[in-house]
Parts: sequence; structure tokens; C-alpha cells
Amino acid sequence: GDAVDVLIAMNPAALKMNVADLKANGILIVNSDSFKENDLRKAQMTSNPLEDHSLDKYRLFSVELLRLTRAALQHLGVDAKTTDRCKNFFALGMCYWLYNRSMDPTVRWIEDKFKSKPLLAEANKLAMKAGYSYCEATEAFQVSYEIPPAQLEPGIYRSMSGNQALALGFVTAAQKAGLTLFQGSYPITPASDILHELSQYKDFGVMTFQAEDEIAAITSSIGAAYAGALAITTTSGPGMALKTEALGLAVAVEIPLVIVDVQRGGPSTGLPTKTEQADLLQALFGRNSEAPIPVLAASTPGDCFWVAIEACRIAIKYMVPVIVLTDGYLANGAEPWRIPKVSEIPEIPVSFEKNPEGFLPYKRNPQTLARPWAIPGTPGLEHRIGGLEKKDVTGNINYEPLNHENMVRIRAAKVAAVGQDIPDVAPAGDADGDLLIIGWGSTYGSITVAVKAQREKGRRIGHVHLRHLNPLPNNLGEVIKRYKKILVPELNMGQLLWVLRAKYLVDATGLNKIQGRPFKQQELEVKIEEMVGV
Amino acid sequence: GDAVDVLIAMNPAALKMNVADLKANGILIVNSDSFKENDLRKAQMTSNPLEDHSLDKYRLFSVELLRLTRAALQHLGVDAKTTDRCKNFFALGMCYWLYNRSMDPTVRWIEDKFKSKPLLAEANKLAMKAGYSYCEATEAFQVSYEIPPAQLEPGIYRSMSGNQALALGFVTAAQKAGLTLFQGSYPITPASDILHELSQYKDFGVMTFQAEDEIAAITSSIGAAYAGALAITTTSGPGMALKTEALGLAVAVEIPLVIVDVQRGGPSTGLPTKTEQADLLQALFGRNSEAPIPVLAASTPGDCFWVAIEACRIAIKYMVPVIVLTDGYLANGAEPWRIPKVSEIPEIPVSFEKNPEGFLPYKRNPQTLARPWAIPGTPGLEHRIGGLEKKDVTGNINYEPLNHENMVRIRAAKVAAVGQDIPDVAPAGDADGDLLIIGWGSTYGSITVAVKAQREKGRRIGHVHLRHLNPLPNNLGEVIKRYKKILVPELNMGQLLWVLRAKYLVDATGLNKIQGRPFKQQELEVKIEEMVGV
Amino acid sequence: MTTATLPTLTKKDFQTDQEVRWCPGCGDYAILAAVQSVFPELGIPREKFVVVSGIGCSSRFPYYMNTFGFHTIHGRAPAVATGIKAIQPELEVWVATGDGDALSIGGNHTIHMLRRNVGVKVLLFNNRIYGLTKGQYSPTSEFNKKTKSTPFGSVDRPFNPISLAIGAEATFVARSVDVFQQHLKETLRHAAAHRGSAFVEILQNCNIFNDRAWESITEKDARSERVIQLEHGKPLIFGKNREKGIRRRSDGDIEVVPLGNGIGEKDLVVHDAHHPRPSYAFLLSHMEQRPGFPTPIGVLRAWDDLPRYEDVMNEQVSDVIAKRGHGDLSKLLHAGDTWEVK
Amino acid sequence: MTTATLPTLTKKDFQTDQEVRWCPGCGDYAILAAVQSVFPELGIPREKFVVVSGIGCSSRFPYYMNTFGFHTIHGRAPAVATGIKAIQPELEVWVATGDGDALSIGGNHTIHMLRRNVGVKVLLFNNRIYGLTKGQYSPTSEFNKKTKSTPFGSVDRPFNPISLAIGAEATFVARSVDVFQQHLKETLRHAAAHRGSAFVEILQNCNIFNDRAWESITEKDARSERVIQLEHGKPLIFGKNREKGIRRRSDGDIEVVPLGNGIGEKDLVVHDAHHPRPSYAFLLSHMEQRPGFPTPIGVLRAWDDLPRYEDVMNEQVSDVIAKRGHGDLSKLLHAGDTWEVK
Ligand SMILES: Cc1ncc(C[n+]2csc(CCOP(=O)(O)OP(=O)(O)O)c2C)c(N)n1
Ligand SMILES: Cc1ncc(C[n+]2csc(CCOP(=O)(O)OP(=O)(O)O)c2C)c(N)n1
Ligand code: SF4
Ligand code: SF4
Ligand SMILES: [Mg+2]
Ligand SMILES: [Mg+2]
Repeated sequence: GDAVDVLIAMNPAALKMNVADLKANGILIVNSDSFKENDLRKAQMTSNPLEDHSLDKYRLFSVELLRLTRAALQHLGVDAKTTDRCKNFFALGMCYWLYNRSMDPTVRWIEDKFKSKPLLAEANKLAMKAGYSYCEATEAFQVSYEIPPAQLEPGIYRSMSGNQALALGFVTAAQKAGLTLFQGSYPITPASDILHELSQYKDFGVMTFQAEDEIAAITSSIGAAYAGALAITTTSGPGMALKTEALGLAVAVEIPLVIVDVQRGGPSTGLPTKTEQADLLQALFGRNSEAPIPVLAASTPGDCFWVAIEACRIAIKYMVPVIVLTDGYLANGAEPWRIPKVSEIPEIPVSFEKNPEGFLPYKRNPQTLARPWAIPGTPGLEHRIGGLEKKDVTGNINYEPLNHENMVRIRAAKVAAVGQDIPDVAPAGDADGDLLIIGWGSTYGSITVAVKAQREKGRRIGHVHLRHLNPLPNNLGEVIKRYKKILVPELNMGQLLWVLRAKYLVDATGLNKIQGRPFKQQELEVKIEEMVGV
Repeated sequence: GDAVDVLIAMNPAALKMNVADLKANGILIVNSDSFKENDLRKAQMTSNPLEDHSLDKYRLFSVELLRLTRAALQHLGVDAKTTDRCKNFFALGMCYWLYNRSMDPTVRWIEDKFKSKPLLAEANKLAMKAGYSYCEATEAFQVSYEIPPAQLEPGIYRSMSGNQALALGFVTAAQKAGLTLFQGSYPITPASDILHELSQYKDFGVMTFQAEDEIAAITSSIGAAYAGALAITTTSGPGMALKTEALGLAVAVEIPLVIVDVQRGGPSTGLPTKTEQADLLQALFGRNSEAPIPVLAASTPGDCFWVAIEACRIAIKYMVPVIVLTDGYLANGAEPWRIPKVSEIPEIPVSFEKNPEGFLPYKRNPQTLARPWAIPGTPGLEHRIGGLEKKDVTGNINYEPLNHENMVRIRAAKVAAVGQDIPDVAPAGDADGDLLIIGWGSTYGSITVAVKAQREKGRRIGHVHLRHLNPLPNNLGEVIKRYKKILVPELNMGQLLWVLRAKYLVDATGLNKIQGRPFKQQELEVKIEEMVGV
Repeated sequence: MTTATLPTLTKKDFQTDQEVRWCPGCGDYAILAAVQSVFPELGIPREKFVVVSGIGCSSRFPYYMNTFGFHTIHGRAPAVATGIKAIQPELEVWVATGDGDALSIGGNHTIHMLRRNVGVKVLLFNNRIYGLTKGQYSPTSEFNKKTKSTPFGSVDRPFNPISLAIGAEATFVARSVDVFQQHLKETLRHAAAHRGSAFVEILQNCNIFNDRAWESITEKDARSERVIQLEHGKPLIFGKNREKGIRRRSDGDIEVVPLGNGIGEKDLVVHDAHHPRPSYAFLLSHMEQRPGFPTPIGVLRAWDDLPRYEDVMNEQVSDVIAKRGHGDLSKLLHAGDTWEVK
Repeated sequence: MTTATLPTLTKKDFQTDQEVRWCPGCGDYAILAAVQSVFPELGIPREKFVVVSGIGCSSRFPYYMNTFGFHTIHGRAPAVATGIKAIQPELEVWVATGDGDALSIGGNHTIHMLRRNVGVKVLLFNNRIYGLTKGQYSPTSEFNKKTKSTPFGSVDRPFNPISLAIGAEATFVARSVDVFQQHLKETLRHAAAHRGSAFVEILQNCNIFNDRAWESITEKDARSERVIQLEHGKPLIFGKNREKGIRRRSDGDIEVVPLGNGIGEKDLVVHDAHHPRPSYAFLLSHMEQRPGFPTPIGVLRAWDDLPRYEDVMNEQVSDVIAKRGHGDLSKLLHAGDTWEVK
């Protein structure tokens, strides 16, 4: 329809009039300078829409357009009225950045249009460039893409972004486990909003610790987990790299911990505001020595809620660190989310060791191989743990060859044991056929629509979207055999592809896009047709 | 023969008399308290063997046995003479630790032997335990294993350990490149000796910087490389984990840098003094986003010399960071090393950009894809680089989707281009047959002898030992096809195995040992016979 | 409260079954003995103690203390300890660390923990060397030090741990020496009594890789001549016969003066460890670098009026709960704009 | 020497073709202008300048300076700069960093670079906030600060960057303000003149996420009332009519006194930036925390008698070469015990 992608509202009245035309998750730039008390009164608004969450379903950027434009033109010495009119161009400049388009055509247009008034031309150009620079300067502005609307089953819905969903998921998990939620984190785009969200939930007993760096973020979380908290640490790629040594410690001392990596464009600082799926291999292998860790990935913004809970459940049940992968696209993208009944969500059983009788720090639960969670302060459980190799059961430092091999295999077996809880995959679409598409993470939406379209054209295609990347679902190998060809679309150079080839020796094909943005349905369909023929 | 593995020399005379019986690379514990001026004179020694390198071919531990034993027994109040005799048990305790054997039998033997003199028994037990604790306390004592003697071609030889060879290799590379060698490093077992060695070579203009941590170690090296040095940073697994964020920067700014990871037992702090090969996947994938880096591995202590030079050559020619993997076994193990003629070693051509004419920081050499090395201080070359994504050629910050994909592919192509210089593999043993053994790193010696033994028993076996782990030699896939079965023995849980399966879809078998010590010939032969039949 | 019902603990209660594994003659033994004899005096149940360490010889400390113990990774003990205190503020958390662990790789965590005033006691075993890794110089090694990694002498100027801690807003800083058992115990008692961050530098001898590093202070006689023992409220006097004192000069600096002929205690600086501002402690912290000045040991600064980080953190939570009541999960999930799909 | 033959450079020579991209009204523009106007005065060839930064709004600085520039990773600029100086000591290396970059994630590298006295100039843009990441509190934010990450107020006590730098053995510490252009330029000139590590805190306004953070200092009148400009050799006087001074008390502390009726300049502390010991500078560094005391700006400490790290490092190499001659590679390879296999 004629719904718009961007709306720039200079005042409350304009907002009221036009917001209905804005697409869900569309970009809404509002001139916050004109949303003061009496502006609202004039527009007969009882509450401030910039604060009352009524605009949650849009990507709201509340910007002091007036003040900033004035600051930008200060030195020009044009009159106030003209300056203020330039704020439109300031906003336009922002749009150009958000859609990374060139300003040149408009620059020429301005020069032409205001030929007679060179100063005005200058002012407008400056304002536009200032708007553009303003977006570039900070990492505040992240383009987000419309999430293809899914079939909505009946229920109560709200708009939900990935970062928000993670935050709510962790709060829920803590409540269901009856534990204090501790988040040790160091801000980094696009993960910072998880910290911003959780820091508001002190009424749920949430403790947020903004650490001096990512290393202190994860090690303080390890300390908190050791002391009995549900501990999480949240970051993006570069920060993840800094946490890898400490991840090894978490593996060695076998305590529950959830690490969230909201992936962004790289390498290095890369493209902080753009999306990518290229941290999978880092999550699987980015540690010294053999240090296996379960890895989960969320497929939609709303799914982040459920993945957060699942990660906490695994961490606590198996006494392991768990890595959760999302990305910039999920983090900032929003979708309608069916609000679950609190009662629908299973409890997460926790039992701190209490009994000194025969207590040994590495005595294991035979089914999960988990060691006891024996927190300081418990009489009679005084014991020592650390990162050196240790004897199983007693936990005493031990360098004996066979014990080391035994411990390495136990740590691996423990992660493998998580497989007990992973449901078999059931492909969407055709249960067997010409092509199986295996995806993970934020490509879920675009793959789903592409598969739907292609199946309507009569092609026999299945779609498996992996939530568990380590361990992989038990029946995946068998499912793969049911199809002639395997396609693995990823926003990286072929990382899951690599894993599947190694594990199943399957000659799968990759569709790899590494442009800081998601797949277009079109791109997927072209590849599908190329593979199964037109 | 009746050569011994350990020799404990209480004085120069004893050393003189018995050292000949000690195996090459055998453990030599010397009581340094009795190697003072006049002790040497008494034994008619002109120079101090503990300092004159004459014992280089043994693992020399010079220990103040007398002073330490006295300190350990201080509070017992036994007479000086007795105390001093106890130093034998102190040394014995050390041996038990070095071979990690239990002291219990000897404890019982002592108790029995000195039944009548409980105080003496106590003293001897204490001394022995003190010797054991002394080894455990610091990371000074690393068991090293005899390296199976190779066929020695004619030439001048010396005994060479892996860490020493690396140091000499880097000094040689710097000389051949006409660059200052800069080493930014933070001490860590078993890599510290590389720093100790290089810090002695100031007469070669070597600059060693002991940084505050591994992150400063690598980032100072990046700064040094940017300023025109041949820069290296050396560490072990946990330190490697800390360097991964900065590795991404080196990839993004495309400067030459060599990173050495002397692998040790893990995960986390693990077994600092024991050997392991479990950092391969970390070296290949342990970074955020797509950040490919060439990876080399040395196969013998002496080979470390040549690998160091090769790594420097690649880093400079392609303007990339290069990772070198060795391990505790190579680092501390020594072997006879044929000393090359300096003239045999090819120069390493270096050309700093000098010409401002049309200079652009990311303009590439078409053959190597290397960008110019334009060091600060060069008139007219002022330019900016950094970790954000950039436009190729100009190097200006750029977030455009297609440019990003282009840059990611260029960085990958550049690493792939290194393949031009990698010789095809030619299997040792049979050029085709029943079994191909693919190894890497320190397993070279044990695989070689095992293959030799098995071939003498008439089995048709080839052996490929990979020096280049990324990129892999071009013909490896083709070579693999020439054998019925593939065996990949590793001191890890199957890391190269994983890579080969993914790349070549070959159903190779792993032989995995993770006990902090090398393969025994026996273990390999058993596996070979299991695979090709007896 | 619990203390009332406590079985009184003894030194033995804090010893583990693990062989203590340091080199014979290592100063760490003396520090272990002092801690094991002070802990039982504190009237705190044993399970409330947590000893956290990084990596180093000194960091093996937790294995020998029969309390909860966490041997973490190199340099990170202060951050781990901060997480523990946030969740269980009532625990008695002590960090055992070395000059490399705390000031080299761990420098940032150390200064941030002090800045935040987390209620953790830090025992810095300063042997001016990296012991565990066989003797490289450390950030506290003297300039031009010859070590395994610096055969021609180090080129760094050392940190003064006390000055650094004060610059990082530490509320408690003290110094003692491994071989001064009584003084060490007394200092540990002061540290234990401090609620906020307590930073204790312990001069320790590594007789294998840096023997006699502190000889000028520990050798016979030196103690009285080259060391001044600070005691709150007492004048700054030292010397074998307590014949020297430290006096303020009109320019605000200090000077060493001989006592007698007109100069008496009344003229001397009276030690004020509780001063709210750090300048005086800072002035003392590096006076030994000046000819004729002694090395101060004891408590340089103990200002305890600042709330502990973990307490403020937890109060913030309880305040919000007091104001808003306990969060209602269902309400939270339904927050904002909702609609029904039929 | 080169300077003689130098074409004199102008501000323009230090500007790049890249659009300067900070928010309209950001204090960073003023700092950029000041640096671009001071660099040409230094008589140093442009290619000798290297501007190194970490990550942050402030760390975009190098892109706008037409010199060699390296935008590294978050917090690591001091370490990268150290490597550069080791290899090319004659380069003029300046680090542009923020309160998060230099004091949070980069705290350890900052204090170690200062301790070593590496000849690098550090410009710390202190806006008391994380700008680039949209406004979380930083290690210099005031206690109880409400930000995106602390909606109920932060619970950390801030660092005083100057005190921290002094505690870390800094040989040069100064403070200026983005909007005090002349003073800022003068301060930059002093920093440029210092051979060792120069640490300059620049109070900077982030008008998007922490607007008016320094208002109490920058607003009209405040400057004279709440700020004291330090000048070496001049008495400590401030106030609109220079009617207030700072005097030593007999206990070594300082106090603010009104000038007149008997109290004159002669009674006041005369600023000694070149004092070899840091205590006086440290005392000044946190005086503004005390009621009635002004915030000091200008050069607090400039003691330049200490050799630069990179110089000692390079001298050590040349000394060894002078003693032993240039190493002979063949000799090196043949060192130790050798034997021939025929
Ligand atoms: C990440 C990492 N880097 C380096 C090391 C090696 N290492 C262990 S302890 C240590 C320094 C020990 O010195 P100090 O902290 O003074 O303790 P000491 O042994 O002297 O008591 C080093 C460099 C390590 N274990 N981990
Ligand atoms: C390893 C890593 N962690 C976190 C970040 C995110 N980050 C970038 S800049 C910054 C802090 C910026 O604050 P400051 O240093 O004060 O600079 P300002 O933007 O205020 O000038 C953070 C947290 C990052 N880029 N890299
Ligand atoms: S090396 Fe030194 S510090 Fe470590 S245990 Fe031995 S004597 Fe103690
Ligand atoms: S966010 Fe603040 S510091 Fe960053 S550019 Fe904008 S105004 Fe400047
Ligand atoms: Mg030490
Ligand atoms: Mg800032």
C-alpha cells in the first residue's frame, strides 16, 4: 500500500495526522524541541507520545532538530527564521545517512533552486550535511529493516525488538529460577540496549554492573555466578574477542553463565551499526585449547525472549557457560510478539548444594554430568576451584596425563549431553525433496518467505532453521539425507556451511552475503532456482 | 645402551665423571652451590660449565640444592651435616615431580630404613617433599622428551631447542630484511624463553618490550610494524586468547606482524608446563567476523628457525599478520640442528613506499594484493588508517554494502594468494597406497619413526606433515585421493581433522591424545595396524 | 550475630590438606601463617570467607586456606571479587595477588575496584619480580634491573603501589613486610576492620629469583633506621634510639630532624590515618625516595566514611522495590502498546 | 635542523579533505581548531606528526588531522603509540582519547605509559560520558549520575584523571577547557614543549548526551570565580577581582584566603610546576572538591628531568653495539657447542 518507510514529524499535530501511514518498524524522526508541555496541549495530547511507549512499534529517533540546526548554522549569521526553516534539510540529511544515499543530487538541486539566494543555499546545504554528520558521529542511528510479517496466531501482541526481548527473557528466566539476575557488561553497539533495558528492572532485583571493560564484565559475572546469581554478560564481536580467555575459565570451573554476542559487521571495529553473522566460528572455537561451549542463536526479535530462557536453563542444568548469538538486525528490528502467559513458561529448577556430607566439588550428576553449585557462605562446603587442570570428583590440582584426557572428554561429554534436551528438527515445507535450506539466526524471515514463494511455484523444498548450533540436533544428519541438494544461506563467508561439511561430509552449497544487511527474498529465490532449476 | 635419562651432579667432579652417560636432551640437575670458583679449580675446570654453553645439549637445571634444603629443614633443628646430606632426597623429590611419580613408596622406604632415627627420617621426607614442591611451585621445570634422532646429513651441527630456534630465526629474518626486530611480549610459560633469548641480542639491534599484558604486547607490536619494524609478539594459549581483538585490527589495517603461540595444555590456565596442539582452531577462527590469517606450524625444534623466517617473509610480502604455532614439546625439546650458511638463506625484500606521486594507502600490488607499507616520517605520505571498514584503494571510511563485501573478499583473496608460494606436498614414504597420515607440528618425529617401522613391515603408507595450515597446499586434496584411508594423529580432540573433513569432504580418522605429552611410536603403530590390518 | 553462637576457630581450622608448595625459604609462607592466625580472631564463620586470586606464586594462596577459594585467571581477581560482593555483600572477600598480577596485567581492575570502594581486602605480595614465570622484572622492579628478560637492565621506572592506590581513590592503604610477623598481623587486623576497599602492600622475599630485594629494610638494625612505623595519633619518630622525627616545613613539605636540643615530639607531624583527604598519605607514600627518609610501614590511610560499592548497589535495588513493590512479571511482559489477534 | 629549511606550515596544512563529523555544537570542534592552530607553530615537518587514537567520538580526531593518523581499537592507543616511539623516537606522537577510552578500558595502558615516561602527548577529551555509544556514564561521571545505563543513578565514585596520572608517576599533567581557546592553545604549547609523557585533561562538552557538564566552570563569571589559572612562578590568585588567594597552613594543608587587610601575595603559595616531587601537584589536583576552592587549570606538573623511555631503550641498543660491535649473524648461529657430521 502507500504506507511510508520514514516519517519526519516537526510537531505533535503533524505526528498525529500522519503516523498512521508509517509502516510498522518504520523510521520516525521527531523534532523533540517542539514536544514541550504546551506544544502537546495545543495538539490536545494528554501524554507525551515520545515517552508513553505509544510509538513502540516504530523506530523512534527523538532529535532536537531546532537546537542542532541552530548550532550548525551559528557562524553563518543568517536570521533566526531562515535558520529554523533549515531544520527540514537537517532531517533530510539524516535520512540520506540512514539509507546511505549520496547527498550530491540534492546539493545540486539546492544550488540551482536558491541560485538567487547563495547564503540560503549555503545554509540549507550546511544543515543537510550537519544532519548527515550527526548520524555518522555517534552510533545512535542504526538502520533497521522491516521484518517480514509472520502468520499471527491468536493472542495478545506487542511490538518487540530483539534486545528488548533478550532483556525480558533474562528477567523471566531469573524469576523462574528464583535467582538474582546479574549482568556484567561494557557498552558496545549494537548490544548496549540490553544493558539499558535491564538497568530499569531493579524492581525485579536485577543487578547491572557497567564494568571497566569486557574482561571485567565477564569475570565479574563469573564471580556473581560463583556466588549464586544467574549471571549474564552481553557484548558484540570485538568485546566477545576480549572475553575468550575468561570463557575458558568458565569452562574449567564449570559454573553457569550466559554470554550474548550481538553480532555486527567486522573485522575489527568494522561497521558497528550494520548487521552480520560472522561470529559463529569465534563462538564455537575462539578459545585456547579444548573448551567446548553450547551455542544458541535466535531467529527473530521475539525469539530472542525464548532463546534467552533456553540458554539460562541449559547453563544452570549442566553447569556450563552458554553462548547466545543474535545480530544487529534482530537487536534493532521489531516484530509483533505474542505475549505468553507467565504460567505457560516452565520453571527452571535450581538446587544449591547444602549438604557437607560427602560433598566433593567435582562430583557429578550422572545424567547431566553437572557438578554441584556450592556457593560461598554455605557451612561445611569450603573448597577451592580454579583454572588449573584438576582431578575429577575431588577438584584437586592434578597434572596426570590420563586424568587430563579424562577431564577433557568429560567437559566435551557434558556439552554433548545437552543434546538430550534438543528436539529433533522437523523441516518446514517439504519433509523431503530437491532442496533443503539450512539457516540459523536472523535469516529466518527472509528464508521463510522465499521458501513459501518457491514452493507455491511447485518446487519441493524444506527449511531447517537451527536454534542449537552446538550441539547440533541429533537427527540433522538423517534429515539432510532426505534431500538432493543442501543450501546454506548466511550473512558471512560460509561458517555454518563449514561446520555442516565437517560434521556430515555433505557437499552443501553456501549463499553468502556480507554487506551489512539482510538477504532480500529475491536473492534467495534466484539462488534456489539456480539450484533446482526453473 | 645404558645411557641415563637423568643425572644429578652434586659437584664439578661428579659432573665431569658422569655427564657422558647422559642422553642428549636428558635432565641434568646440578647443585649450583658447589660450582663456585674454587670448586671448579679443585676439579681442574677452566670455565664454569653451568655458563659456558658446554652443556647446551642437556636440559640443565642449576639449583641451589644446599641452600634450599637448609631452608626447608631450618625449623627441624637437625645438625648441619645431616641437613646437608638430605639434599640428595631434595633432588630425588625433584625427579619424582619431573616424571610425575608418586613419592609414597619412597616415603615408606625412608620410614622403614630410618626406623631407629625418626628425626632423620622426618628430615629426609621433608627434604624430598620440598624438592617436589619446589618444582611444582614455579613453572621453571618442564619435562622434555627425547626427540627421535633424525638422519643427519653432513654439516656443522649444534643442539637447538624450539624457543632458541625461533629467536635465532627472527633475528636472521630481520637481518635478511634489513629491518629492526621488535618484540612486544608478556611472559608466559612455555613462551617466555623466546623473550629471554631475544633480549640478549641487542647487538643485532633487537628491541624487546616487556609489555603490561598481552594486549599491550600485540598492540605495541602493531605500532612498531606501522612505524617500519619487523614486529613479532610471542605468547601461549591464554595470552593468544587475549590478543584476538587486536589481531582483527592487524587484519583490517593490513600491516605485517608475526604472532607466535607456543601451545600448552588447557583449557584456561590448564597445564602450563605440559604440551598440547589444541590452539589450531583458535588460530584459524578465534576472531570476530571474517578475519583470515595465514597460519604456519613448526615440526621440530630446529624447524622453528625456518618457520620463523618463512612467517616473516609472508607477513612482509603480503602485508598480513601471520600466526606461528609451536608447542611446549618443541619449545623445550632440543635436537641436533644443522647450522645453515648465512648465504644459503634468501634475502627478504622490503620496500617502504617513498613516492607521494599518486600514493593511496590501499592501492594494491596486483600479484600479492599487498597495500604499500607507508611509514610515518615519510614526506608526502600523510594518511589515516584504522579498524573501521574502508574503501579499497583510498582507505577512506566507507560503510557501503558492496564495498564491504568487496573488502571482505579482498582480505580473503590476499590470504589465499599466499598459496602461490606454498610448495605442493610430496608425501614421505609411499606416494599412494593404503594409508595417508596427515600430521602437523610436533608430532613429526613420532609419526616419522612409526611410519618407517610400519613400512618396513611392508605396509604402504604415506606421510604428509603440514607446515602451512592456512592456506593449505594446493595439491593436498589431490594427494588425499591417492590413498584408501586417511589418519590424522593430533594432540587434541581432532582439530586438523575437522578442517580436512570440511575442506575435502574426506572421511578421515583421528587419533587423538590429550595427556600433555607426545605420542609414543607404539600408540601410532597400533592405530596404523588397526586401520590397515595386521 | 552469628558470631555469638560461633565455635571459636583456631589457626588449624584455616589450614587445608594440600601440601603447601612454595620454594623453601619463600616469604609467602610467613604471609600464609599471619593470615591463618588472624582470620580466627575475626569472629567470622569460616564459610563466610572467600579468598580470590589471579595467577602467580602468590596466587596459589587460596589452595592453602581452608575457606572458599577461587584461583581465577591472571590479573582478574579484583573483577571476580567485585561480582561476588555484589551478590553476597556480607561475605568476607580477600584477594591474594602479586606485583605482576595486580599491577601489570591486572592494573586496570585494581584501580577500578579501589575507585569503587568495593569491600574487598587486597593483599599484594610485592617481591618486585615475576616469580612463577621464572624471574622477569615487574612494574615494581627498580630501574635498570637485570633479570631474565632484561639482561642489560630494565628501562622502566617502577610504580609505587601505595601512591598509585591513593591516586586511584583508595580509602585504605597500608604496608607491611613478610618477616615482620607481629606488624604484619596487626596490619591485617586493621585491614579486616576497614569496611571499604583495603589495599595492603606486603614486601615479600622471593629467595629464588629476587633474593634480598628488601634487605635494606629487613636486615638487622635497618628496621629501626630505615623504616618508620606509622601509628594513628602518634608522632612520626624513627631511629634505633627513636632519635629522629619528621617535621612539617613552612612550604608544606616534610623534613627529617634530629630530636633533642629544642626539637621535641610536639614539633613533629602527628600521624593522621583517618584524614578524609589523601594528600598527606600521598606525601608519605614516596618519601623513602628522598635521602635520609625512612620507608613508612603500617596504615598510611584509613578513611572509612565512604559507603561500600556493593552496599549502594544493593540499596538501590531495595529502594526501588520499596517504592514500586516487587516487579510483576506479567505486567512487565504486557507493558506498552498491546493488541489482540483473534 | 630540518626546521630551518622548513616551509612554514599553516592551519590549513593540518586540515584533511574529510568532512568533520561530530554533532553540531560538539566541544570537539574547538579542540580540533586549537590543535590545528598550534601544530604549525611547532616548527616540526608535517610528516613527523602521528596522531593515534582509540575508539570514541574523540577518537575520530585523527581523520581530521592531515598528518599520519592511526585510529586503533578501544583503549589501546597508548600501547600502539609506545611501539611507534620505540621504533621512531623522533616522531611527534599525540594520542587523542576520551574518558572511557583512556580511563575505562584503556586505564592500564594509560598508567603504564605514564610510568614509563614514553614521549607521547595524551589529549584526554573528558566529557564525563560515553558519547559514541549514546550516553552511558563514564569513570569520570559524578556519583549518582542518571544515564542510559544508570536510570536510577550511577553508584561509582569517579576518578580524578589528574590525581590518577600523578599517582602513576606522570611527569607532565595539565588541564584546560574546550571553550577556553587561548588557554587551551597555551596548554598545548606547554605539552608540546615537554619531552616526556604529557597528560592533558581537556574538559569538553558533549551537548547531545551530557550537555552543560562543565557549566559551573565555563558559564560567564564562573571562570574567574570557580577556576584558578596556574602559572609557574606566580602566586595562586583567583576571583573576579583577583581578590582571593591560596595559602599554606602550618599543618601543610592549603586554605583559601581573601587578599587585603594584611594578607598579600607574599603570603600565598607560589606555583611551582617544575618541582621534582609530585606531592604539591597532587594536593592541587583535587582541591576543587573542597568548599570554596577553585578548579585548577593550566600546567599542574611539568618535571622534565627524566629520560624518555624510547631514548633509554634505543641507547641501550647503541651502547651494546658500541661495546660489542654489530652482531655477526654467522657467529650467532654457530654459538655454543658445535660438531661436524661427515
Ligand atoms: C593471560 C596470562 N598471561 C601470562 C601468564 C603467565 N604468568 C603467570 S603469573 C605471572 C606473573 C607472576 O608475577 P606476580 O604476579 O608478581 O606473582 P609472583 O609469582 O611473583 O608471586 C605471569 C606473567 C598467565 N598465566 N596468563
Ligand atoms: C572492545 C570494544 N568495546 C566497546 C566498544 C564500544 N565503545 C566505543 S567508544 C566507547 C566509549 C566512548 O567514550 P569515550 O572514550 O569517553 O569517548 P567519547 O565518545 O565520549 O568521546 C565504547 C564503550 C568498542 N568499540 N570496542
Ligand atoms: S619463585 Fe619466589 S615467590 Fe615463587 S615460590 Fe619460589 S621463592 Fe616464592
Ligand atoms: S555525541 Fe557528544 S561527544 Fe560525540 S560528537 Fe556528539 S556531541 Fe560530540
Ligand atoms: Mg611478584
Ligand atoms: Mg567521553
